[in-house]
Amino acid sequence: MDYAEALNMGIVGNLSNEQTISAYKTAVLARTLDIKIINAQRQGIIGFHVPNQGQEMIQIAIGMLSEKDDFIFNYYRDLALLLQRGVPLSLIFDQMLSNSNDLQKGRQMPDHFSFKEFNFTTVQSPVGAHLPLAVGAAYSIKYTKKKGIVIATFGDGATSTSDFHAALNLASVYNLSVLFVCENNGWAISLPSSKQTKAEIYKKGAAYNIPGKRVDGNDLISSLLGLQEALNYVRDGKGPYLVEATTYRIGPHSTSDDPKKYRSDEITDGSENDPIRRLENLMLKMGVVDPSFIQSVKAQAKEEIDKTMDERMTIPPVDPSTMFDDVYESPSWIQEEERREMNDSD
Amino acid sequence: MDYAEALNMGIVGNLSNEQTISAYKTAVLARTLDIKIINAQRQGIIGFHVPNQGQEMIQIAIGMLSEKDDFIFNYYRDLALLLQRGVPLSLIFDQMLSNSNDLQKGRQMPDHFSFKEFNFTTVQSPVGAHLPLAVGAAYSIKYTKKKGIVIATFGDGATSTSDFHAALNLASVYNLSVLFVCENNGWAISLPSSKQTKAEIYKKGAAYNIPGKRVDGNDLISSLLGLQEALNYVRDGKGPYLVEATTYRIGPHSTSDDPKKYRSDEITDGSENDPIRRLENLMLKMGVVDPSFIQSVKAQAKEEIDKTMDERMTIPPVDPSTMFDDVYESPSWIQEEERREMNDSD
Amino acid sequence: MTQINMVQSLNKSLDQLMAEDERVIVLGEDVGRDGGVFRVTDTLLNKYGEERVIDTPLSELGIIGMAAGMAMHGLKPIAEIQFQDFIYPAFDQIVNNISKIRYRTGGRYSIPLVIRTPYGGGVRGGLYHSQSGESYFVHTAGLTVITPSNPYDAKGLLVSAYKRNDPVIFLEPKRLYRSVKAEVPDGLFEIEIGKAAKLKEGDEVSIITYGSMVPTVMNTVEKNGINADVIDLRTLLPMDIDAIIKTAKKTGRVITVHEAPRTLGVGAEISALIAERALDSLLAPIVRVAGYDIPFSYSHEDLNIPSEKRIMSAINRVLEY
Amino acid sequence: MTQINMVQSLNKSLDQLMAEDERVIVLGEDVGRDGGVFRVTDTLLNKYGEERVIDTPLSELGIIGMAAGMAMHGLKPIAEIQFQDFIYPAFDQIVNNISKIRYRTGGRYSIPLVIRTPYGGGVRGGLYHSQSGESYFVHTAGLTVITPSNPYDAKGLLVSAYKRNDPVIFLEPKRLYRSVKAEVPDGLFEIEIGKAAKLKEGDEVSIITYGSMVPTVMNTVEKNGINADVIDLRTLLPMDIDAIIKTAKKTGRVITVHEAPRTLGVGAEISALIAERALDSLLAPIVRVAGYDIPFSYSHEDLNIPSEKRIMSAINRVLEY
Ligand SMILES: Cc1ncc(C[n+]2csc(CCOP(=O)(O)OP(=O)(O)O)c2C)c(N)n1
Ligand SMILES: Cc1ncc(C[n+]2csc(CCOP(=O)(O)OP(=O)(O)O)c2C)c(N)n1
Ligand SMILES: [Mg+2]
Ligand SMILES: [Mg+2]
Repeated sequence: MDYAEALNMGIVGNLSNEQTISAYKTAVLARTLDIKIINAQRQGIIGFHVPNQGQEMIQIAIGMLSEKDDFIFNYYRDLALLLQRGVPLSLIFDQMLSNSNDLQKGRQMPDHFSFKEFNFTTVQSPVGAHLPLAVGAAYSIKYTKKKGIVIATFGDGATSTSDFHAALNLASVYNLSVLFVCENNGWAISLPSSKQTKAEIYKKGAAYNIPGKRVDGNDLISSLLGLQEALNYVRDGKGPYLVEATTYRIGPHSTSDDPKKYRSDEITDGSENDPIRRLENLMLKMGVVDPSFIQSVKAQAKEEIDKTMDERMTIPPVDPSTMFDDVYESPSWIQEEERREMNDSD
Repeated sequence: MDYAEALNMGIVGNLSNEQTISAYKTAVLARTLDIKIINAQRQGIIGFHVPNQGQEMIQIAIGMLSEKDDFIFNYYRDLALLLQRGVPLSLIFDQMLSNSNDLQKGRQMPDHFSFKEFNFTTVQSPVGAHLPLAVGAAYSIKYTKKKGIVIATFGDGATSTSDFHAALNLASVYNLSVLFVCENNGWAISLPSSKQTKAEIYKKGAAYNIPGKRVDGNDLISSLLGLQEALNYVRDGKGPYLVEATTYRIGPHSTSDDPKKYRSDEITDGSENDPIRRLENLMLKMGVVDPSFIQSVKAQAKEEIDKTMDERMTIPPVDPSTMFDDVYESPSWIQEEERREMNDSD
Repeated sequence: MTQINMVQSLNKSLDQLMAEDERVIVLGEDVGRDGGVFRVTDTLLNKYGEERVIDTPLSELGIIGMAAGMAMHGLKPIAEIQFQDFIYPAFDQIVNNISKIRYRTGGRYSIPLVIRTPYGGGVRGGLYHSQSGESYFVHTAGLTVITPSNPYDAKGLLVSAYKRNDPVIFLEPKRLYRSVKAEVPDGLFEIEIGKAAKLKEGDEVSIITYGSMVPTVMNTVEKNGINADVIDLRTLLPMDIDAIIKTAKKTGRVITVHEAPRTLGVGAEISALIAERALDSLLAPIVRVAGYDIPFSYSHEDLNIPSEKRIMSAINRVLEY
Repeated sequence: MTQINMVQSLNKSLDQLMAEDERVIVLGEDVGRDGGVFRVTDTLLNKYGEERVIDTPLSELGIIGMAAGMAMHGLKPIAEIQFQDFIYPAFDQIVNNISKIRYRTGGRYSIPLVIRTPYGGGVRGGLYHSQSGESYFVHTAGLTVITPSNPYDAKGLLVSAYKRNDPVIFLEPKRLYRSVKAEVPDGLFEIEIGKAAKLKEGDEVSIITYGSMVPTVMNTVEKNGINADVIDLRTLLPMDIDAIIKTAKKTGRVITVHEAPRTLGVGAEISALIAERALDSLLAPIVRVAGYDIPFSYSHEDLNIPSEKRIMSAINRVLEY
């Protein structure tokens, strides 16, 4: 969406300056955090990371429009979404560092979060496998007449999985309140979306009679607009809805990946088409903020992140003997025996 | 399609009288065979059967328009399709009776055929699992520049499987020559199609950018017309195509099923809306045949089937010691040892 | 108490659990109107309505994945997979999601889900209605694997499975659905998970079995007057290690019997546990009587299921050793 | 002959097979442009083009199902599953289709398909990039399961897998991809499927292992000067029964070592085979050193993979028995 057009349509007017600024702050925080983590990974402090850069705007839009009671079944590349829904940096670092404060007891790779208090359920590596769970959660909400809906995010690659197919069909058959948001960042590791599928992703809902819509996921306003329409539909109990947010993975697939083997970067950090830069330009143009404000937001983000990471790094690692817990509600004799065996061999 | 309309459109004119009569004969043969098998099952002569009744017309249309070189990945309810492509009754009985002439050595349940000479690949029970194989075969045809295309049939239930989703996406991505024909008989055991999915099945291609079309699968002419259009597309190398043939399962799901628990029969054997009866009426109305001809076709079918079954029933059963063959090209020590163990314990 | 068969027992148990606990949802293919192809869920739809008895589309992945999501969010789903042979489209959900969600969330989410499914031969179902796939689940930490061998245990174990806060694979030996009757208490009761049943006390040989093979083993032993210790494991994961080691030490001669293929069948684990912990007590090789390492041929089903004869020849082998 | 690592060896072998046989097609996620996330298929796309080196959509089911269809119809696909942990969406195709098509068609169709996939821990991959799922395949008759432990075997076994007219699960120990170098002949050669390698002759204890654990076992034995018979199974299905029984009879003391969880790990089958066939030769319990029966925790990967210390303590246990 063209900003001038948005302005003419009076859309930006619906968004208060504070909201825009707050969204911008989260975006900068997410970007700064991402860079910090990548550096920490290079230094061997953090084991692994799937960079979030480039996908902040659609995630922040989801965060802004989601409500507290909504259950979020996100995927591994949703750092900005976590921040927007209020997950504290400290908890994020605890997971990334697998320290003894990590709610998951250090069991999952970085970026595989679960924050129950924020209704972020649980991230797994197998692509798409959370989608049927999301549908089950929506069934539960409907059955127990609880408030809230389910929002599930996933990549373009996930649309090829069996889980995607099963989940969309079931959500439709039982008319469940699930907003499916595909963050189409153009790539599944080295596979361009054009080879993932020959259909436009937002049209895949047609196979289940689920309405679909594409939004410019690199643009906060376009994202908000499209999501709002979809969310109205879902919250009204009309059934599931599929949003395709076109976006772009600025970095490599993960810290183990070398994208030079398969692509030339089309959008880079800080360039004119970087989604954060675009929001910056809009705010400047509209006189919402001035350049010095931008500078201070970035400086503050950096300071907060540096400080938090320093602090979380002092927390000791997880006790290895906990590694036998939580296989079951209480360990069977097998885990108990193996725990003893491990302790003995120390 | 209304027959008068078809006549007006000059469509029936494209079909010679001989072709129509031959199709009719196959339909009667299939129906008569089906009834024979059900009776044999009741008497304990044949172990199991999934009745074909009601779905003959779309299957015969596929058989008529398929070519010798085409590979058929059919499903378990395709008796009329086998007959139309020339599989001899004797081979069908050998499989249904699991006698020592059965090409599959008695290993599969009745109706789970494989007739390599007729390019009928292999039927399994798990619904939909043949669809990715069909795509691989089409890849092979394309790669080796062989003649022919792939035709895959399946039920409405199969559209919910993971295999369906994977197969259609891959066929589309690699632009493979696969005609997918869904025989939507209204039911998946006790589940009506309306609860299987909220979309119209022929529209499911949209998720993969595959064109789709619905035909009246209970009507030979409508089936031929729709299939021809789809086949032209596929044979021209334009990629896969999805045909939904609406049809109706006249009998129970299988000889183990009691449909009274979940439905009242909408179409019954021989009633005015029975697809065979409809073709009969058309031929009579058009003066292609007279009632005595109809009678003689039915009598001949019965005679041929009775005779063949009597004959095949004299063939001895499969030798049990073959049960250890074909797990591998040559048995490993495990199968050899187990074969010896079995023989010893006799 | 009247004599009922396993289908009746399971049906009644489901009915009682649904009556007692609104969180219980039954879902699967044909479980509603049709009452399940084996009639285990008969009449439940009429009693509890479509919201609680769900006829699902043809997607095992969808059934188990959706049920897991329900279980994570306050419900107590009991899913049916029509035949155990058809569970594999959901295998990723089982191995990578439901068995690991408690662990990977640090114990903050759990999956109290029961997956019921008929297994084993005996209905002339050929390759795809006869498999005994328990090994695939027993190798998967995080799952609990149960199989009853009679109508009484079916109820007690199903109730315990329902009470468990972790995913349970509940394997129903379809061959025994209607062939065995027993008295089953009307009320709900539990049988401890992880505890085997001693079906017969004896000194000369131990036979360790479970599920569908239990009646065949008992017939063999009784007809031939064998002085055998017979153990019905009931829970396959975690297995009752104490019962296994105790009987091995007592008789020194052990046979395992199951229908699943021998290679890495549950018998392998039993042998290994004994060879690790009771070697010195052994007086004879541990002999496995099992299904063959072949697909389950339609024509020769009876030959693939361990017969009394094969069991007897194993007994003789260890007794004469 | 120069020293190369396992990735180089596999890459070269694939290259040679593709050069020699036009029917060979390589397919999987990121195998083309990217050359595979571990670079095993590097440069193949440039050499053989998009028709033969296929970057697939994200569907393991699709990869294996489509490859099976190719194999049924004249091609020789070699599919890659990016991590063994992600193979389960295709499990139904593996268990119900590819392992049974020869059997169910009476031997009239076959599936000459190789499925390569990296397995095991060692890349800090947590629950989902570290699993050792071999048991799921070893329990499945119709499959052949292979795992090389060094660059030389990788080539010989891959060539044999390619020649086999049946589906092969080819498990590549990712921890050894680059850590071990060896001389590997330039030309194509075969290593017989079903035959174990004797890595070291000894009399006092037998250690049976395979794949990723081989170097750890060899280090333990060499550092501690253990007089051990060390066997690298190489093929897990069918296992080399002669080699297993022979070594058990020779030393009377057997240890099995693998990374997969203990319960129904491959060690269980080895124990059971020995307890059935060589009981009288045993001088000590058969001890299993294995991964724990837990998911593979990200933080404690090193503790879950059997260490030299754990192996040594098992050796001591059986030697001192
Ligand atoms: C079932 C499965 N197969 C393969 C992988 C390996 N893998 C990890 S991420 C990824 C690509 C995912 O692409 P997409 O869904 O578009 O998400 P993105 O990473 O682009 O955000 C692949 C193939 C996996 N994690 N799960
Ligand atoms: C994967 C799988 N799940 C369940 C079944 C049990 N089953 C056999 S046929 C059937 C219904 C199939 O319906 P449809 O695809 O419409 O074909 P139809 O039988 O109506 O011709 C079911 C559920 C199966 N065979 N395979
Ligand atoms: Mg992507
Ligand atoms: Mg149907």
